[in-house]
Amino acid sequence: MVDAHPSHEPVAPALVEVSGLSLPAAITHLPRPDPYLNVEDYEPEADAMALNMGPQHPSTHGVLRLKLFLDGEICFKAVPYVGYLHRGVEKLLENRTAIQSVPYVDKNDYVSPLTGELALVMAYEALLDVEPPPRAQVLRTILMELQRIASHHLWLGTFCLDMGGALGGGSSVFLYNFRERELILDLLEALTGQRMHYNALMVGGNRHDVPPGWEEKVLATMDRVEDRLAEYEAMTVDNHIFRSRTVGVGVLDPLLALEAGAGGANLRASGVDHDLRRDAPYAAYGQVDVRIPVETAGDCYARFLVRIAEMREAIRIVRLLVSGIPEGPIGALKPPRHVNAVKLPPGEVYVGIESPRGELGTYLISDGSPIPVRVKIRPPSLHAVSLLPYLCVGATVSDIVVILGSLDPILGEVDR
Amino acid sequence: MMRAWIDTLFAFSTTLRNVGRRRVTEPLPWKRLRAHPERYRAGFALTDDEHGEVACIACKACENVCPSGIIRVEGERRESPVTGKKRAYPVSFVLDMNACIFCELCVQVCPSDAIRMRTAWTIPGTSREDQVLTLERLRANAREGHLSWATPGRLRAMQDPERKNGEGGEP
Amino acid sequence: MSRVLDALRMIWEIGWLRGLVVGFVTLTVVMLIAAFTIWFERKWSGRMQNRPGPTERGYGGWLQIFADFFKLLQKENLTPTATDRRLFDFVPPIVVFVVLSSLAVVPYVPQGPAADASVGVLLALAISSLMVFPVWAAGWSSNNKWALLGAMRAVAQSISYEIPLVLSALVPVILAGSFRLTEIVGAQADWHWFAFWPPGPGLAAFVLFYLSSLAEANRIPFDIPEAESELVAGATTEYGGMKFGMFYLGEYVHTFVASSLAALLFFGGWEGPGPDGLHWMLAKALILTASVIHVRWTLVRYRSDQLLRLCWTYFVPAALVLVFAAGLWRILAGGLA
Amino acid sequence: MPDDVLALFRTRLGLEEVPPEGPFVPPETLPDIVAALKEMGFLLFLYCAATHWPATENRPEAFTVAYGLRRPGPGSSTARLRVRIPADGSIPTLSGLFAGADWQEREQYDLVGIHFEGHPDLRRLMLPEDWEGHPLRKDYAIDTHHFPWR
Repeated sequence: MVDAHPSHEPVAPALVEVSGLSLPAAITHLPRPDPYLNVEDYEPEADAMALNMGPQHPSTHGVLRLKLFLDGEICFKAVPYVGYLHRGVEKLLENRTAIQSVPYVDKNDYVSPLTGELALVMAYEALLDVEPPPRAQVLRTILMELQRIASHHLWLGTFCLDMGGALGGGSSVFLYNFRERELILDLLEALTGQRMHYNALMVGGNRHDVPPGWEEKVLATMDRVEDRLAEYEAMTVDNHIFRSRTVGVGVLDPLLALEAGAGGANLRASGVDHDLRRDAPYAAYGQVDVRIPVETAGDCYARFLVRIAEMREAIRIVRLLVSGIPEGPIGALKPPRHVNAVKLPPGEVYVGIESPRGELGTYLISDGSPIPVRVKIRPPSLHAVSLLPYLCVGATVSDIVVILGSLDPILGEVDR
Repeated sequence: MMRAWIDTLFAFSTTLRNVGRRRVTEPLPWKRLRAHPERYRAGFALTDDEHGEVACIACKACENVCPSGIIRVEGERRESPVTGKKRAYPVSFVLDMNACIFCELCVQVCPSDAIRMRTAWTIPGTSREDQVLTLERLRANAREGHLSWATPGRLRAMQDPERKNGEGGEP
Repeated sequence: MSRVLDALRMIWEIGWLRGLVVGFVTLTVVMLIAAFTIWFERKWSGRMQNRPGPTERGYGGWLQIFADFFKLLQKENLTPTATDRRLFDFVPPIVVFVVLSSLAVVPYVPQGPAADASVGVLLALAISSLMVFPVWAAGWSSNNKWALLGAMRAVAQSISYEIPLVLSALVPVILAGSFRLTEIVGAQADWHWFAFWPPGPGLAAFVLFYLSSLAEANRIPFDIPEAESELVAGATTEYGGMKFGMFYLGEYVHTFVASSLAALLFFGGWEGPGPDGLHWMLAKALILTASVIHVRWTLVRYRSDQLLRLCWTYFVPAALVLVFAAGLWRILAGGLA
Repeated sequence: MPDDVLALFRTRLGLEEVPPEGPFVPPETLPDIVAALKEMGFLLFLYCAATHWPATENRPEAFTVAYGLRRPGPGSSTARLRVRIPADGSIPTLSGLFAGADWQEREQYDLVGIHFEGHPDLRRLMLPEDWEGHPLRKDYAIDTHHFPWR
């Protein structure tokens, strides 16, 4: 039987220094499989088989297609195909003004739309050199953390679904998570009027101020969510089957994760102490002392632990901020009254924020016309999916499903 | 090994405890357990002004701002039968809900407090034409009620940078 | 009236006719129980997940299973072109046949089953282990890679878990000194249920038997061959309509039969407080079935290699030790008595 | 951008002033400079964004490709640089240095149509293999309104 991985025990792991960065020695410089392996050159032990996983497959998180080359049931090459959800968002944004483009980025990462909005809005604000008022900043921070909890709820649910199936214990965890996610969506719905595509932010501030009694509702919901978090942990953390499926599976080299551009929990589970909320604070994150959970094992279980800890930390931040939202306006600019209300100066900016999946960036070029010349959205999910050719090699089909789930990719964001 | 199996048993107590909990799914369409908040945005309505005429002045601000380009307004200037003043009226106002993304930007820019969103969905239809809202349907929606809290004026007052009161969002 | 009774008594006297009648009644009742189990599973899993479960057809949705049955009957009989057509069509009835035929030797009343074989335990387990053939044939004839993977896993798993299953069933056999199921139940009279007396090996053997039969019936946490999140639907991927319905029914009948066997071997069958009889047997079997359902909707599943390792490194040695302990108890208790 | 990066750009490129959005780097020195940045701790690959500049009366058709790298950890900083190439030019790949550049370059090849020299697997990423044209070029027909929606 697979017993607990030793590196999950609370002992300080050996560290290795790479370019001024301390990384856990046990998982750094792992041998890297060749993603462009010629299948003809491979000599299988059992019979080789090519298996098409997706785009219609229960656990490819949308419409990812993985072409797996199996040696028996062990994968020796994996080729991901993305683009089934490609909607040309970047082209659309290049034909929309700053006012019009915010609702579009909601649809990129549909599990955490608010972070997508913030990344775009902050890029426009950096271009215009506009600072939102403190009330808007604190409100944005609260929204981001609420969105992070909701996003991790959905991730945990689907992760267990991948392991336990739609007709089993996985779906129990899944539905418990949705039960609490609904409560958070109720909060966001009361604030913005929508449950999914909020359009809650605008250049220079927020579009919606808090409704009366919202803060008390947030605090009550946080109590409930924290209470129920223990319930998911009872079903997962020490569960023998859950541990057998995740511990030691999909070990991600921190160097590979960095070079591939992965972020968020995928990076922090591999021992890289990096979080933009603390390292390059935006919104009101400078006012709170964000504690960053870091694990050093780099496997699926470590990613799970990091995300659970992030949920607790997000609850703490929300509680801290919601009781002291400063008074004042929520917008720095006049509320827009027509489509060209925001005049863009020429310039070129890049702004990155910490979305639940990693660094979500917006690279924006403007030449002074009402619409930008180029909007490039840096999706953390795309970089997570690009890790699959490395992580899937040596894993069974069952493991690949778990590895894919643990990376938390949102295909809407991958394909844009 | 033994401890791991015993820890696994906690999962059973969790699911067993949940058997007694209140169910959270809504038995739609028969019963709705929770009401939508007053800011909920689902449908559209064109409200009347204080004289009982359509408040829309056919300025095309919503048509221009709509990111999906689903609004078409055609207007003409004529004399009001009530006040006798001359102003623009919409001759046709078409809003295609098939491609609407419910971003509320049309409400955001409306200068005359005309267009508002509703908390109630339009009735499901059997063809795409059923989802195309015309001037008549939009005004009928307004008479039917279920209007969202957000009017163009309230939204912009809430976002105003010179706003004194920190407590926004009072309905 | 008395003529009817006389006729019935006459039938009862003739062995094969009695077997026919008892078998027919058993099959009908068990099929209905399987349908009830499906309804119960949906309801119970719904409650576990704060959902209502089926609510529309009949009070509490109890007619839903029949609605589903008629829906499956009406569905188009789809067969992919690349399948081995004859084998593909032949498999689903075989599944139902195999799971139902083990009922021939499983008694629900003290009077015995349709055929009270002297090696009833072995026969019941042997017949139910035949399931591996139709599942393999289903996976092979589907000509689908997912089905093939599922079938390979199913074969590996079934063959492995056969061993702890039979070995743990040997413990009550040794304790009772008979392979005949009615005699095993008889040996548990006066509350000498093998799960509790002798203390230790009986209970451990029950746990092994329970887990192994979960693996045999492909239930979570051992439902590797189906593994819908990995293998779409495993060996049954290409099956639709009533062909799938037969697999589905077979799965639930299999679960109920395994639970009945566990009740007979370890919980004294129809023995119980008050009058003995069918009601106790059914109650025990249904409680065990319900526990299987609860386990299914609580746990996630193992990986196939972990499952096999679990079997060969823990279950098989433990079962061997239990058989040895049961033999030792038998000698000691026999010597003492 | 941090001082060590500015110093690197000044010495390597002979620049007096480094613009905040990154200096223009000659295509042939790009891998060397990015490798030097990687040595300095810029391990996290951020983005690779190509832009199409259509021909106007005072400049010919051209592309710019912007790169961003990040130094992870507390006090994180970014290094940004740009490459300008003519319409028919190509640019050396970074996929050997950064695994993340692989897909980003494929995406830019797909959507903007820039050839990355030495890329091991330069296929379309988002669009089908048989797609014609590169949608993010400015001369690619923009969306047309269909009304009512069809």
